[in-house]
Amino acid sequence: MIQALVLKVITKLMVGFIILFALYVQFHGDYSPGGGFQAGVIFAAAFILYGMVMGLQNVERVLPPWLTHKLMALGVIIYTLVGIYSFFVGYNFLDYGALSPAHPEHGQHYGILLVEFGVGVTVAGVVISIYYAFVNRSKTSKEDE
Amino acid sequence: MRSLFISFVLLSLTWLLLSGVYKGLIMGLGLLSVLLTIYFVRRMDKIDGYTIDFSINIFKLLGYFFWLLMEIAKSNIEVVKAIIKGDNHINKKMFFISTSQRSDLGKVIFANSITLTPGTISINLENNQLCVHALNFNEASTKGLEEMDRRVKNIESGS
Amino acid sequence: MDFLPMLIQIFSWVFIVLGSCLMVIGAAGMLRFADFWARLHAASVIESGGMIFLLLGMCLQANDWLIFFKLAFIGLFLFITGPAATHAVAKAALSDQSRKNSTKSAIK
Amino acid sequence: MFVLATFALLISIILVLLRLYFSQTLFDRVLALNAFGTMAVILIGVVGFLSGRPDFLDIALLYALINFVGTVAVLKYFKYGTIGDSDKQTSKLSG
Repeated sequence: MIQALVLKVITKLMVGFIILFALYVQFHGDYSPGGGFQAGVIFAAAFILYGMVMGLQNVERVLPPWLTHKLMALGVIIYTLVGIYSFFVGYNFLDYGALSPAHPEHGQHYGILLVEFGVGVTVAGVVISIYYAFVNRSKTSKEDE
Repeated sequence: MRSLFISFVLLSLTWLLLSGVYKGLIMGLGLLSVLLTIYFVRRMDKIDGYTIDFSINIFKLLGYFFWLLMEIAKSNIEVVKAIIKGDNHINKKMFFISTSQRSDLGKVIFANSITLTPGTISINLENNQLCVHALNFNEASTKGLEEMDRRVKNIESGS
Repeated sequence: MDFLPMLIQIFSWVFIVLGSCLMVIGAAGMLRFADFWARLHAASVIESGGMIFLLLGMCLQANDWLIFFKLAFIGLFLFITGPAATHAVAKAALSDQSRKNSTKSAIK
Repeated sequence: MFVLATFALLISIILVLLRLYFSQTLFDRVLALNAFGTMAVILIGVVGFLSGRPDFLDIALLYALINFVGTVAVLKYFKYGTIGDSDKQTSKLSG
């Protein structure tokens, strides 16, 4: 935990806006540059900043490590379910038209949104898990000395 | 309750100004995003037990902002002169100044304002004492900092 | 009504030229000063003066409200986090210096 | 006008990179890196205007954010030797 009051207050002020910006990038994938991957990384960056400034125990209580592991799998499950759903309705794998047979255009829109959401959830989970793993590794290697 | 309302309004305004796509679906997702963000921020506040005290008068803050811009322009000229004159004409000094603000946010605004005006940099903020490093130290610089301190104290709304 | 757009153009020219000059002067100052503490102030010229003037000039050139607000967000973000980062660098450098001094005096 | 701004930014980026290369201490480098990040953010915006596609501004905002997080991470790593918790460090110092 960093003792600098300035960094603490600035982090507490900005972290909400960073999370909101991540979600904005997530849901505007088809209007502006960005998409699932960038959104996941920004989302993770918000938590990494919080963890660096406010201490590891706090961030591990906000977003527990078991939850990030589940998030990694959840994203892939969302991605696959969208594909398999169109498979079962009688379209090709990941054919977004299946999501709204009357308007294939709308279906593509929803499909991209869902698949991007899955990608974003997985990336956020993976990056935060890497941060936890890295930090805990450096802790144990210090104990070995 | 009041802080919850303020954060909701601020975050929704941020989303609407950034987004530019005013369709039902995207707006609904925006509302969900704002609620999710508020959930995370409240959770963080509850877990680390440190909430920021927002006792700031918004209109006075705007007035202070424009005054600060003027100060930044003035001190920029000074530092550009110092850069052109070179290494031998500067008078570096590190000194302490006391802060008179009540809330943490006021102190941080004061420290950040000092850093934003080129020529003075806040180094360490501890127990109402602020360590400042000045590029060209003279009597006027302490006077200017004291005036800035007074103005930042002024924007805190009295309880 | 041809007067207002021309005024805006002139102002944005002035701001962008001023901001560019401040950027180059700040970078030259970072190269020129011999001491770390003096360089901090040169970097501060880049991060406050040059940044504000260039973003103001770009704001005046924006022909869309969305672009204007995005530029304002970038400016506000840099306005808040830039000094915090500089403060952190200065604080870390100060503590490092004092630690080195204390170990030196301990050796003596 | 934007061409001029681009050239000014590129010249100052080169100067800052020279500073980065010829500096001796870590904090000089972090400082130069921070200034470089600020310039890169503005350069992205200016180039976006130059090419007539100002939707790069999202990327500029993202870069500003990553620059801040990166600076804090580097400083924390070199001060405490970890980017996680530093409680072990303090207990080591006191004990």
